Amino acid sequence: MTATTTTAAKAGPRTMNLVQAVGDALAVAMAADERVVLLGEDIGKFGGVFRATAGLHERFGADRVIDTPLNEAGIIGTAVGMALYGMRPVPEIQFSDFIYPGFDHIVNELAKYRYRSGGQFTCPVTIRTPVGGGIRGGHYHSQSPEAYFIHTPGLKVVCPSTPYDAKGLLLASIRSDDPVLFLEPKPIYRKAIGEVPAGDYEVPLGQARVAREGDDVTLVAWGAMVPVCEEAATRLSGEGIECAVIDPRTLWPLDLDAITERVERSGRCVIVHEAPRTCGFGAEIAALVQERCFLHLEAPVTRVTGFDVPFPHTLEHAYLPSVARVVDAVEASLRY
Amino acid sequence: MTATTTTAAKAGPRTMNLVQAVGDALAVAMAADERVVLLGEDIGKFGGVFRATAGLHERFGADRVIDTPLNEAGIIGTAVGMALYGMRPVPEIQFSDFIYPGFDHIVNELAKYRYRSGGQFTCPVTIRTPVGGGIRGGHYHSQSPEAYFIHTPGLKVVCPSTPYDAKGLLLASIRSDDPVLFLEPKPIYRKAIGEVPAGDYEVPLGQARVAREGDDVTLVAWGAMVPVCEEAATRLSGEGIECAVIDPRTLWPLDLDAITERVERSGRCVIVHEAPRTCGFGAEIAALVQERCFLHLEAPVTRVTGFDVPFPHTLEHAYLPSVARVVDAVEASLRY
Amino acid sequence: MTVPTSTTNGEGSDEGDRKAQLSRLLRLVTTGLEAAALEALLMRLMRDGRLATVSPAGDARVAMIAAAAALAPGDLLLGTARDLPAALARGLTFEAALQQAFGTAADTALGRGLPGAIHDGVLGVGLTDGNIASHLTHAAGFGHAARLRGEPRVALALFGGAAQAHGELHAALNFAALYRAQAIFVARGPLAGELPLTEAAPAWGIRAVRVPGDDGLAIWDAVAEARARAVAGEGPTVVDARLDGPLTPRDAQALQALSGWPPERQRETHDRIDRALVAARRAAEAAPPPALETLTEAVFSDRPWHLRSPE
Amino acid sequence: MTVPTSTTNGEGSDEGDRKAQLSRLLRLVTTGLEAAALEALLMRLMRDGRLATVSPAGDARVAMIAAAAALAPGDLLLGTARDLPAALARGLTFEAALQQAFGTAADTALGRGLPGAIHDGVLGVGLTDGNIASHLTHAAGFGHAARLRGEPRVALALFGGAAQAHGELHAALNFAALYRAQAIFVARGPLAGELPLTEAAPAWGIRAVRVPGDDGLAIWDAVAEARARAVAGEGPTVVDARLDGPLTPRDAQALQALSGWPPERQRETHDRIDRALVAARRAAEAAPPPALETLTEAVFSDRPWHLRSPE
Ligand SMILES: Cc1ncc(C[n+]2csc(CCOP(=O)(O)OP(=O)(O)O)c2C)c(N)n1
Ligand SMILES: Cc1ncc(C[n+]2csc(CCOP(=O)(O)OP(=O)(O)O)c2C)c(N)n1
Ligand SMILES: [Mg+2]
Ligand SMILES: [Mg+2]
Repeated sequence: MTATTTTAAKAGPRTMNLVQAVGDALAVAMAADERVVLLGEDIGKFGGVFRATAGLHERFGADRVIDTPLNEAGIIGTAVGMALYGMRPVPEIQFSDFIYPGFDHIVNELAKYRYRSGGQFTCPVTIRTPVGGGIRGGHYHSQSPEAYFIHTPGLKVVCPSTPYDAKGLLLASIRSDDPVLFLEPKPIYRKAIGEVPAGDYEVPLGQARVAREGDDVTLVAWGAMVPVCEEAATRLSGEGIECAVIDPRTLWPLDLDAITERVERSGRCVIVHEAPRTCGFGAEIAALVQERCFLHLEAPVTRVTGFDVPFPHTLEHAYLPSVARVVDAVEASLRY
Repeated sequence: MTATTTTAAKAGPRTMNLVQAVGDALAVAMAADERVVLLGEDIGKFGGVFRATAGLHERFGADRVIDTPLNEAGIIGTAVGMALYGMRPVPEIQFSDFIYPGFDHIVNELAKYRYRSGGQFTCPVTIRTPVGGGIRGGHYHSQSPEAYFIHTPGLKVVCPSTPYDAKGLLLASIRSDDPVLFLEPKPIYRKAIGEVPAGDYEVPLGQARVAREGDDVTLVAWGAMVPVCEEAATRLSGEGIECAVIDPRTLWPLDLDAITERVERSGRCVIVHEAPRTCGFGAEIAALVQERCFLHLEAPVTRVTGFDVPFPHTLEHAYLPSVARVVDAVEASLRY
Repeated sequence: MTVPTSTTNGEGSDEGDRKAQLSRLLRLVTTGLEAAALEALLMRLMRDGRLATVSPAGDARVAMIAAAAALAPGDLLLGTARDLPAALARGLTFEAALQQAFGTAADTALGRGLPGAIHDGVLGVGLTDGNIASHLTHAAGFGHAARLRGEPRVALALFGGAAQAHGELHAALNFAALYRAQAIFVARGPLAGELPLTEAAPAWGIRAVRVPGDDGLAIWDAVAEARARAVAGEGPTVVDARLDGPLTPRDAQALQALSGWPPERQRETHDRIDRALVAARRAAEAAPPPALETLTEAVFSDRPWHLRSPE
Repeated sequence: MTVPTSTTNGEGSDEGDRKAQLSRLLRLVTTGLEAAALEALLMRLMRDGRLATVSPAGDARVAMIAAAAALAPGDLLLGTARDLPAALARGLTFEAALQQAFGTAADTALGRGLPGAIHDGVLGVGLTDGNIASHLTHAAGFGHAARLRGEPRVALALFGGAAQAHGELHAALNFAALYRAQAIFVARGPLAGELPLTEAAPAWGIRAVRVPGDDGLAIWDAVAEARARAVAGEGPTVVDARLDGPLTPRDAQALQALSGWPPERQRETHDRIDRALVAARRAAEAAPPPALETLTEAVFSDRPWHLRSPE
């Protein structure tokens, strides 16, 4: 793809990949609001290990694109302090697998500051971090930690699957007055390509995207599992089975209506995610769907997920949900 | 209650409370196996803020009941190192609310060491930590973090609700070759009283306790919610409604059969927990039960849980599941 | 890096200086009395089962008050619930303190913290009842932001000896020094075997000074100097104001020496404090708990569907 | 605490000493050649897309090898995937290294780590591809356990400059010193603006020595001394063996000076290494991936119901 430069971009939409869309959103947010600062390991001169911040150090300077020491607690903790000051910090955690040294700051400080102060102090911090596997990353460069954050009251959790959504949701996240975990699906950083409007726009938090309509089975997936489900849906369509594919985009607060509306029609729901099955976000969606759609269900809500093992290396493709596994689950649901 | 001394105890069972049963288990484990060492903040001379380790420092010395600096990453990280040496460390985290500075060690090291080494290195660490609210502890002395650990492959998660189980499960946990999160329900540390056998015995991991049988509705609860459900069941029994109360005891791996057997008879299931609802362990149980018992269910599986807010202070009893809320949920399930 | 010990104990020579000194001492001493009386009341209420756990400041209150006194409006004071005296020094009223301790509807933080865990957006006070070291990193970030924005504001974080062992301290001092954050870190409480931070500070490249924990005026001066340096872009400071022995009431002695604080004035002060505390307690005891529907309020800036009110 | 710089660079005067010196130099230099050749092959395979990310040791391999050489059987070597040369020094074969890098069924860790993340229970090696500092705390705990059990074993943790900023370092050095853990912490790699650990060490009360990162013999001696002290109950040591400039091949020079390592012997060594690498690579390329059912094995000591095999 040919990405034009940021200034030229004013002219119209550009075709770009997901990580470029992230960088574009950061540039737009920083140009529009001086309070937006980025911080993280190797994000400055080096431009980030995935190049998400490439060019921003040159453009906005070392005071706004801040290279930090290797200390995730320090990165997130100081971001909380900056937010208390009135800034809108956007820390990057190089891989979500390394977010846990900062977990206390996320769940006990960032998520609770508004509540514990009765709304007097707010923490508009957007933590960007790549998630997902299948890129030969092993245990520590492949994880999908969304459930930990969804379970934590006070956090919003976002995970785009298209360049358009990545840019619009990141802008909305940065401008939201709430803390946002912005999970970037790194397996499709470069594979997800699409048109992205130039300049400023937001995709509102809390609204699902319907990637595909279909009344036989309702598929729910996010991040890199969306294209997997789309491919499964295409394949199934060839057999006369029509699946809806719902991409919540904002994982929490979930746009539950977008799902239940369709499950009420289809009576069948399959949830697909990379994270280990047990206590994953799929469990919550299954619990909610059977609570809301009980009388419409023709089959149990099922899940196609990672296994309950640490993320493997050589066998990562056996671990990850595949098109074949999704197809099987849809067929099993229809046979039930 | 009158607790006799440890030596006298050889004679027969004693009546004691849950935290005394924990202390008793630690004494038995330490006497039986030199490799068992305790470490934590204020657990030595001071005997721990809940007195769980009272008397052990005097009996076993400072080398086996180790007072540590205030650093949860250090406590859990060094426990991992001790386990690699061949010890069986039992770290105490003073309140589970403060476990998160050690979260990286738990989810990325402790949980993964066996897997990442292909079974060559093992980490038989049992982390003891009090959970639960309703004791005027506010945000940071009340949390119930079980879902974070259940979602993490490689950890076993235990939560007893009786003194008998506390002792037997703690002994089984310490002797298990796997890492165990041993969650102690502090709201009933002193309220839960019962007979505890002297000396050594184990309650096997992975087996539920049926606190009560009843074929109308199946209640599932653990820790301090078990007595709440028992009281609700008693009250409902007065109205002719018979509830089973299943206490999984080992939260993960879950004794799912104990639940599904009963749901197949009752067709109704209500799960009760203190933690926030969203992505709590209740979601997983609900997802599993509707997967396994779909054709038997007469009503959706429902949940009575904490709200999706940080743990409050003044309003903690509005936050926590109460007998009244459990009764309402059972009646709603029956009305469905 | 030099780590001088503060000696600027107000050696002013003219009358204006004497007056300023006097008023500062009076403020330290009376705030100390207020804090002690409040603490005694809270402890009594806790023992009677009327309040949840109270964390007493004890002798550390001298350092807490003096440090907070050196701040300016717009600064942020961070600490733990134990640091309640510092909030008084920033202007927290007895009534606000008691509404908070009782967790009533009149508490600005909606009754959500343990006694002493003051959050006051107007005064710029955030005292946590949680992790005893996380606010150190927050202070580093706030002070970094202040420098980036070029504004003369600082964050001050109070902490105790145990926090010295926590990874947060390592992160906070390192980040603060690296970015010349407008931040001040004040250690208070007993020095119980820990290394004085003046000796440990080289590890983080941060300026450190040590001041006796019972010398309020010296602590005030050290924090004031640290503040001036921070705002001038000279970076953060750690002030180790821990007590390594029993407390000498130096400020009260100095006040006596300077002015002979007359006994009737002292009595007046005590009476005023007692009356104010009684009134504050009454108000707090009369106040209702927060309304049920507040349980699910102020989680987010908006109220998504899953945050219904409890019935 | 004194923080001497190691100078015990083997000043033995008689023939026995000379022979010992020679054999040590030969081991350092040949292991260095093996490690360099292995690294070159792995990097080539990575660039060809045959392997996942490889973390090269570069010049730090001198320190890695020398530190590992000073260990005894029963000791535990911890580090990151970058520290692969240290595993070679402990006896890891080329074939084991390549089976691991390719993640085959013959890898003792079942093909679960990135190249270099060796886990070998027999050799006592655990190199992580995760958090670059967590193993520091593990070393402190292992060394603490060794002291409690009264056994002459130590843990040695290798780490890079970035780990110095992490909270793990603060915890590990503090805990290790407090409990006189039988642990040694060796910093290797470039000294890129960080404070030498001899200057930072007082913060943690730990003994620290600094040795040139290209002087393998001096590093070996420093680690050997640290090991002897640790086992004697004198506590842990940090050895800062980072390079603060370009590398001088000191060990090779010393070997030349001492013995005149003849060119034909050198050539033999190179040939042996090349042949061994080719054979090892062939074996690894011929090995199958781990069986599918291993995906859910070795999660726990048992296999609960939820860990079915993938179909
Ligand atoms: C991270 C963390 N771990 C544990 C606790 C529980 N806790 C509360 S106070 C305290 C001791 C504090 O020590 P001290 O040095 O006296 O600090 P101070 O209370 O004076 O601030 C502990 C262990 C906590 N608040 N935070
Ligand atoms: C806690 C943690 N954060 C981030 C990373 C990602 N990461 C891997 S290597 C690296 C840089 C390491 O720096 P260096 O000082 O060169 O250490 P070395 O690689 O030499 O051990 C980073 C940021 C990591 N492995 N662990
Ligand atoms: Mg103290
Ligand atoms: Mg480096």
